[in-house]
Amino acid sequence: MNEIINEQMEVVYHKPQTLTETPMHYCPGCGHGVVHRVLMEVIDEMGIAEQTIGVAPVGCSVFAYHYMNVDMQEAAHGRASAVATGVRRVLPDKFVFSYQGDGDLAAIGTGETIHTVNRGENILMVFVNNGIYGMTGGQMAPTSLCGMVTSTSPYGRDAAQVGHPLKITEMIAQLPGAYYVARHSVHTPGAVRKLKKAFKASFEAQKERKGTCFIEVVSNCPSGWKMTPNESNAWMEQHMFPHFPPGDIKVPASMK
Amino acid sequence: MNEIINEQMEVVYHKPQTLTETPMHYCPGCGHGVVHRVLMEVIDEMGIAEQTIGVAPVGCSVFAYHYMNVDMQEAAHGRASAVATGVRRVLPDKFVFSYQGDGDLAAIGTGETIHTVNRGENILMVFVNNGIYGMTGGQMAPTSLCGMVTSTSPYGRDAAQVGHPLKITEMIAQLPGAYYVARHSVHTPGAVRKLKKAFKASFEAQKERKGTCFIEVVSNCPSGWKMTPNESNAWMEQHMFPHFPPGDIKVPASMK
Amino acid sequence: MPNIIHDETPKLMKGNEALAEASLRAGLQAYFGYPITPQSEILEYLEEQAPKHPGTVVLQAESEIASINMVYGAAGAGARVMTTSSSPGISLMQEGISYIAAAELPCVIANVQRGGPGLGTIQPAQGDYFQAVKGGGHGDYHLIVLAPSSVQEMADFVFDGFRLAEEYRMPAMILADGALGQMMEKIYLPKAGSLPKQEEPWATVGKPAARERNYITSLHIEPDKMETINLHLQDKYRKLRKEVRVELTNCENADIILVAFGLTARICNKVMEVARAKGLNVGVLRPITLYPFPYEAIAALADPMRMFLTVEMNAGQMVEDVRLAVNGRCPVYFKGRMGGMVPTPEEILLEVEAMSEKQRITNQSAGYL
Amino acid sequence: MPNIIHDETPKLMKGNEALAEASLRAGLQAYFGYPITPQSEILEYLEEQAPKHPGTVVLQAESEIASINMVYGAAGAGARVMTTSSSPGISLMQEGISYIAAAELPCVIANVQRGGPGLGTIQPAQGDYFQAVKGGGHGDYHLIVLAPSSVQEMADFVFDGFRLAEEYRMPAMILADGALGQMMEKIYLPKAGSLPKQEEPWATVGKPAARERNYITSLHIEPDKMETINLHLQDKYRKLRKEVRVELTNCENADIILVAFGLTARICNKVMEVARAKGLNVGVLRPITLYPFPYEAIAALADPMRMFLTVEMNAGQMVEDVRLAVNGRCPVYFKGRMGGMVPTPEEILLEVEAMSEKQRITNQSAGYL
Amino acid sequence: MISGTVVVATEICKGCELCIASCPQDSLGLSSSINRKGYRFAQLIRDNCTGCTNCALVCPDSAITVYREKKTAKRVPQTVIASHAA
Amino acid sequence: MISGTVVVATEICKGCELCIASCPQDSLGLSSSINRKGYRFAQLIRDNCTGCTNCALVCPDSAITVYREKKTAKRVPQTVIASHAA
Amino acid sequence: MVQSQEMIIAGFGGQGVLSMGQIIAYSAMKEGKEVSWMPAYGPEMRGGTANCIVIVSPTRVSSPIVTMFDSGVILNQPSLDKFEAKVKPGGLLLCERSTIITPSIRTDIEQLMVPATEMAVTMGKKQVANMILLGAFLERRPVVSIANVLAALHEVLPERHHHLIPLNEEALHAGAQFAAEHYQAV
Amino acid sequence: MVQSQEMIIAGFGGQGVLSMGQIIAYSAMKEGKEVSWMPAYGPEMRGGTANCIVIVSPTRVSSPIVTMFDSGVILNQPSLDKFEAKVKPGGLLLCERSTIITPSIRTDIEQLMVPATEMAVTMGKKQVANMILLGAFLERRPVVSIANVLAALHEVLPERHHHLIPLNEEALHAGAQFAAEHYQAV
Ligand SMILES: Cc1ncc(C[n+]2csc(CCOP(=O)(O)OP(=O)(O)O)c2C)c(N)n1
Ligand SMILES: Cc1ncc(C[n+]2csc(CCOP(=O)(O)OP(=O)(O)O)c2C)c(N)n1
Ligand code: SF4
Ligand code: SF4
Ligand code: SF4
Ligand code: SF4
Ligand code: SF4
Ligand code: SF4
Ligand SMILES: [Mg+2]
Ligand SMILES: [Mg+2]
Repeated sequence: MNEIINEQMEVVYHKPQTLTETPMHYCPGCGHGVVHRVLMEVIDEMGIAEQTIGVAPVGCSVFAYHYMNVDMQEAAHGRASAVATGVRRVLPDKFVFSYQGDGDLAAIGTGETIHTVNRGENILMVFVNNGIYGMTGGQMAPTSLCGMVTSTSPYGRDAAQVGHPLKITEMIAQLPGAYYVARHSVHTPGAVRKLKKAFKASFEAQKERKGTCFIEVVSNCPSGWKMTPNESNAWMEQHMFPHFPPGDIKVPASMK
Repeated sequence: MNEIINEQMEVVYHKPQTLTETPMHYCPGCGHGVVHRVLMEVIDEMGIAEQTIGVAPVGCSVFAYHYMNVDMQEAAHGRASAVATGVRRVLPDKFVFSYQGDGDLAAIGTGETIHTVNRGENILMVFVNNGIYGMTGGQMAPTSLCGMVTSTSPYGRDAAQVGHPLKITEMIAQLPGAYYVARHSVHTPGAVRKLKKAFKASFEAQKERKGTCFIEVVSNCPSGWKMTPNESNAWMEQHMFPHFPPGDIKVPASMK
Repeated sequence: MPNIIHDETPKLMKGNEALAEASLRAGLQAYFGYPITPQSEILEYLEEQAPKHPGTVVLQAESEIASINMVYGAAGAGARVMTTSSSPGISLMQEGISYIAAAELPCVIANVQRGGPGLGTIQPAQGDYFQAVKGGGHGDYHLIVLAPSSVQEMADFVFDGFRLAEEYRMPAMILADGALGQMMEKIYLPKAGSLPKQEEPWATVGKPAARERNYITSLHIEPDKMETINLHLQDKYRKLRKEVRVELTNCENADIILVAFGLTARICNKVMEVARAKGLNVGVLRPITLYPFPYEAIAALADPMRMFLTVEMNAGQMVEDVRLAVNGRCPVYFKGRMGGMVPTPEEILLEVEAMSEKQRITNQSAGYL
Repeated sequence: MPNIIHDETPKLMKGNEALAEASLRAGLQAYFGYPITPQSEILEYLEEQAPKHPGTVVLQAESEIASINMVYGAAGAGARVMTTSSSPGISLMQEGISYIAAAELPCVIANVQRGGPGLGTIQPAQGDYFQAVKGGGHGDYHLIVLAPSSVQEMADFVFDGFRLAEEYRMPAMILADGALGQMMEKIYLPKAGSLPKQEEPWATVGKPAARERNYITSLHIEPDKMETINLHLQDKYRKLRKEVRVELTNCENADIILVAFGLTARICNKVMEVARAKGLNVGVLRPITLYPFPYEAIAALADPMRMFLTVEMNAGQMVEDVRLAVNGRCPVYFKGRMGGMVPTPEEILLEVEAMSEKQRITNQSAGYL
Repeated sequence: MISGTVVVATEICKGCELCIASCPQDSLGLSSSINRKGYRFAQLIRDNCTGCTNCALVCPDSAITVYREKKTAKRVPQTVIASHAA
Repeated sequence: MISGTVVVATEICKGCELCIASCPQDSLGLSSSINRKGYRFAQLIRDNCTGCTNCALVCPDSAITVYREKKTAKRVPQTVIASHAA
Repeated sequence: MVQSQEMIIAGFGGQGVLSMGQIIAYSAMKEGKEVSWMPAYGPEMRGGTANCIVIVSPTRVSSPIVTMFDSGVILNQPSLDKFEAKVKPGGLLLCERSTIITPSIRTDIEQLMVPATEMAVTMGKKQVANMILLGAFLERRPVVSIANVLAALHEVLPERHHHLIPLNEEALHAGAQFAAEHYQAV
Repeated sequence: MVQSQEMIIAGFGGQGVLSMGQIIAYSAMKEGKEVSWMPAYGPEMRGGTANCIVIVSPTRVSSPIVTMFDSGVILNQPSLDKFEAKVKPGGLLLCERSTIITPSIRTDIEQLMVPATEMAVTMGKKQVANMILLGAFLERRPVVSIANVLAALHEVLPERHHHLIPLNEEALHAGAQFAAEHYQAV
């Protein structure tokens, strides 16, 4: 690299140290990669890589432990927040995060999600909502939009039969255990910067044992949605955002 | 009986026909008995006993099928609403209700509860919230109040450790699938009359396939609370009602 | 072998799709399931076909636990109902399966196995034999367990599964694997309408004034009553023994009998062919019903002049039943691959050759290893 | 027999409480559990005692599934952790247990069994033997399974369980029953501090710059890798065989050997006494570790001049392992009670008397019935 | 005041006293004897019952049947005793 | 305008084009050749990069390193080629 | 001294049947005997009934659950209905008199009706009725000595309840005396 | 006519490798042969790769999963890297030329590089590249006849795509012709 950059140049952006060199298995343009990177950037900047334990369950991000250079646990489908509770309770002074998809957190893991937040477990829950089961090949998720065609809603999601897309983030925000709840995205540089702030604020709160911080990232699944990455981002803005509007959902006074 | 009542008297209240003659196993003064009776009264009055299927899971009301003279299914702990979904889907023209305790519906069954309501399953969910696990001997429930002493919170429920009492009814009321949501009690004649109306309205709505009706009954557990029945009702009014206030929570325009 | 009427022209189909299509032709009234590789095509196929079958409910549940409990509800209401999953998902259903067995509800459950334990791999395996056959849930109960070894049987066994489940009022499991689910091969689909549904006077469909209420339960709080229920179940399991199915190929005069089910059985058939061509007297015994297990058929062949080689895609599970059947009368060897690996005919042949060269050793040492 | 140091004076304690108190004395760092009869006293006792043990986490989870996954998390973080439940709750944990076994995490799980299947009764039973020993979850894995037969062992086996679990990096199950959980008897509690904790360099406690990150996983997407993991597990299970424990009473010269574990074993001891008084030459063999199972000890006694009678509170589960051990060398009979019924010494004695009168029949017919 | 009366199924009653607390007329009290289940049971202790049904509405065991004078009927004296019928 | 440049790890890049769409300068385009994974990869197609980092922020594969002229340095011509280093 | 005894103690919850059983088991353990105490558990207790099986034996107790008993201490009618037939011929059936509507008509067992509640009320504390019954029982089946029962109470009762021990002692002796006076052979 | 063949077809998703395999299997089935088609499944497909194993046999297929192949049809470099060594000596390795950076240097197998994409573009429809490869393959390993492939296409393609059959036919023949012209013995 060196030869091409002359000495008047300085690096203004590079991959965070706490991302490993392992190439990610994600499909081209998949938001998971960005979320991973942003999370690791924050951990780098806060210098807490050595005190952090992450938990990711089954879902496309099941291999997160290959990419995130912190101690990690792979959890059963839906149970990341229970596993994170186990870690949190026995390591009260460390930083703990979970990283879950929408199929995971809002379908099979609904019970664990709600009770973890209700207990106010002092963890950061990262919730990547791409409105689909990515890993298993594009089935309908609890968050799939009405009319959305997936491999298990081939004629479009029919709310009369299977219900409306679940806004679990709004639900858990009601719980007293939820300290800070926000919804972000990673489809523009601006969005990425905001997400980074939210992660940072969450770890700061965790240090002070404030309770659960819950950050939803509305994301894409170009493969599952059968679109190019740029199309998927446009579709996301146009269709996902009206139902899952980005922004703060619950912000403690101290953070405002 | 006849000999003692002269012919100028008429019966103005008797036990509903659809309650069996089997004496109930509930502790003296337990609200379950009243809820059972009110439910059967409504079924009697609507003349739908022959079209009704009930589902009750483990909990003190596990023997409901001995008392309610309708076709019934006993469900696994927490799964009544999934079982009721199974029944409902294959018998779309019948009346289906589930009858669950707070340990059941709001702890182990949280996921099923939320997704059943989110799908708008066309059933009546009866949720008897006595703030405790009655059947297993008085352990803390998700709905136990802060400071409440139970066999698993011997020093009183500590919200900092286990979270605040869960207002699951308010949570599910947010879901589009929830058509009619209300909280009642059975500790006074007036409360009983209101509950009866709510059950009736729910079955009427079910006939028109409006979606999920969800009726919470804040109730007592004299044994678990270690009080006399009348003390327990007073305690309930004084301590449970502030956190779980009776009243309508979500009422469709057509019902108002 | 029961009478299933088949289409005259074959189709090329995936095992998962064949199973799904067969379930519709078998008069499926409800399916509840949750995606998991390598069997998600079943739900996908059914969702796609559902509009063509207006009476049939197809619902993606929020989890496997919800699925199996929806199955309980629908079966209790008298519907012909099915769920499918793969290993980890089936583990989650164990409480529900125990309830269904105890409440004597008929249904079909398919396990398209993948390599375990834990999250493991998604490649084909047979590591859930014990779970399926000995009972992964609590208490003494059994499932009818059918082990298909071709796409054809993936379809046919749905018919057999429902027939047996309804006749004996118990759940039937189709114990397949990822290869059988994912592969395409030639299949003659069973014709629709050839599986009549029996009366189910016990179902909870609303109680007419004329009959006592029905209730579905597995609770019998007095242990003597619960023991009666258990004795009744055991009695039923004894009656079920007449449904044992096993496929014997060249076993009568074989020196070495390969015992294998499902995918491994067809691999063993290949081994047998090659071995016979080499002059080795090899037969194949394929249990088709894993429960009830063909103990008698194996016992009848357990002759001191023979050897058995059990081949499985696991660390040695069915081999215990083979040994129970043989009961010490001849050596039983085991060859297994694990975690999603499929044994090749070549490696099995090596074992066979080693066995045939080896002096026959006593059961003593082949015993409990 | 490992070295546990005990108090000098006895206490009168419930089995559940003894187990709970022993876990604290064993240096328990975390307990996660959910109420279910007949074992809720464990959680209740621990909640009550927790303030006296500031380092110990005691948390009532929202379900058994949450419990077992919290155990996974805490064990992965290097803590000495336990959960307990009873039959239906243990069924719900099967996926989690398979994950824990596959990820090689040490922990103790107690199953205070009740009568199944389904909701069943809450009375004592041994119907979860297969689930515990053959693996109720998916894939090839095993638990260390210890079967206490007294309140004393309810306590002691917590120590043994943690010791073995940590040494072999695998879950240990204490397979008790409702009677052992609920009854009080004399017990000398193990002294605190006698169970050192090993280094756990694999635990996820935060990664110092100096080492590679640790990760806990059971996922190995390439089947050949997953097979390696499986072979490693199988190897470990072979090593574990040196931990077999069995109690033999009067077996050497016995004509009839009663084989039983847990509560039924002590009933069999009573039968033996009465039978010997009547001149019948009866012994008792009690497997203490159900996995690893004492095949060798049984095989060594499997002499054509003897008969075995396996007694269980189920429909016949451990008897299969006894038959595998005996391997046809002498008849194996079975006596079982189910659904929460506890066999009486009298009814077992009747069986023994019938056996001793009966002509010895060939294994052939005693076989696979 | 309307005249009414109640009949308590004394072998069903568990003596929880909820009916007693809910009676606006204070017409009810517990028996001094116990039933076979060991409970003292509810019984009328005054003859001022109006047949308002309050007691029956709160009774968890549906042990109470309430009677009221027919609107058309003229009032006659009556004796009320607790019935032992279940 | 600040002068900057980017280096794309071409064997890591999956050619998703998100960086291309996010570049306010339209400085990026896809290569015509493919990498070993079969993807055409992102590369600078103009020399007007300002080093704004937008592209790097949206890159899911962290394939982009961004350089900017040091504030103190004076501008010199530069050649930019895509690096094949991962 | 009776060396071994398999007994059932049964009544309503709150009558102290479980603790009565524990006291017997604990004192017997202190005397070096083998003991087991097994409560009925589960929702049958919803009905308000409680019972426990206590076994005292010179040798290890085999099953803590037995179905026929050497003796029964019965504190209410439902328990009498349930356990009357479970007392072995020649066994002892000891009942709290005021709770029994239909007494047992068995003649092959020793029976004793103790007006324990009445006596307890007279003594000023209704709660000691169970101790009166225990005293009566031990008079008829001395599996442990009353002295050892009192020693046991000292050990198991929390300090703040020790002032009640004299009352318990009085109750035990009153029960024993009643039993001695009302001896009725089979 | 080749009676049996165990082959791997591998490339990126979207190149039509799975359907190429299905066409072979279907036509062979129609010819009365036993066939199996086994796709690689699961998250390895995330990377955008796809492959299937096709087995054609006169007798029942034993395992649908084999690890050594009689032939390989390879449509990208990663697949070549992965499967090059899995072709049996004497087998056939057929590659789409434009996707291959580092060709195989094995000399114990028959190799053929087909510029299928180029040819397809010339023919006006890039999507028929897989048919060109199929034509080339069948020329070298005639497990089914091209006529039967076309008949199969008639049956499996939905009516609305039947207008594409002539183009496919052209592609198949072009591939076959290329293979015939570039025959290279081992
Ligand atoms: C018990 C169980 N059920 C099902 C699965 C299959 N499965 C794996 S990931 C997944 C859902 C993935 O969707 P999501 O959580 O939204 O993550 P994404 O891949 O979209 O990022 C499912 C159903 C499993 N591994 N375990
Ligand atoms: C899987 C499983 N876990 C636990 C139990 C034990 N159990 C039975 S009922 C119950 C909770 C009862 O509480 P609730 O639902 O509030 O009903 P209540 O008795 O208070 O009316 C529990 C934990 C069980 N039967 N099954
Ligand atoms: S399937 Fe969807 S979520 Fe998964 S890696 Fe591909 S694009 Fe991302
Ligand atoms: S334990 Fe509580 S909820 Fe259960 S019957 Fe008794 S009072 Fe009612
Ligand atoms: S009916 Fe009314 S007045 Fe009469 S006893 Fe009942 S509550 Fe009292
Ligand atoms: S409310 Fe019913 S059960 Fe309670 S005392 Fe009155 S009559 Fe008896
Ligand atoms: S740094 Fe900014 S200007 Fe330069 S290529 Fe990236 S997005 Fe374009
Ligand atoms: S965003 Fe990253 S992966 Fe995508 S094209 Fe640009 S450099 Fe390549
Ligand atoms: Mg998703
Ligand atoms: Mg409750």
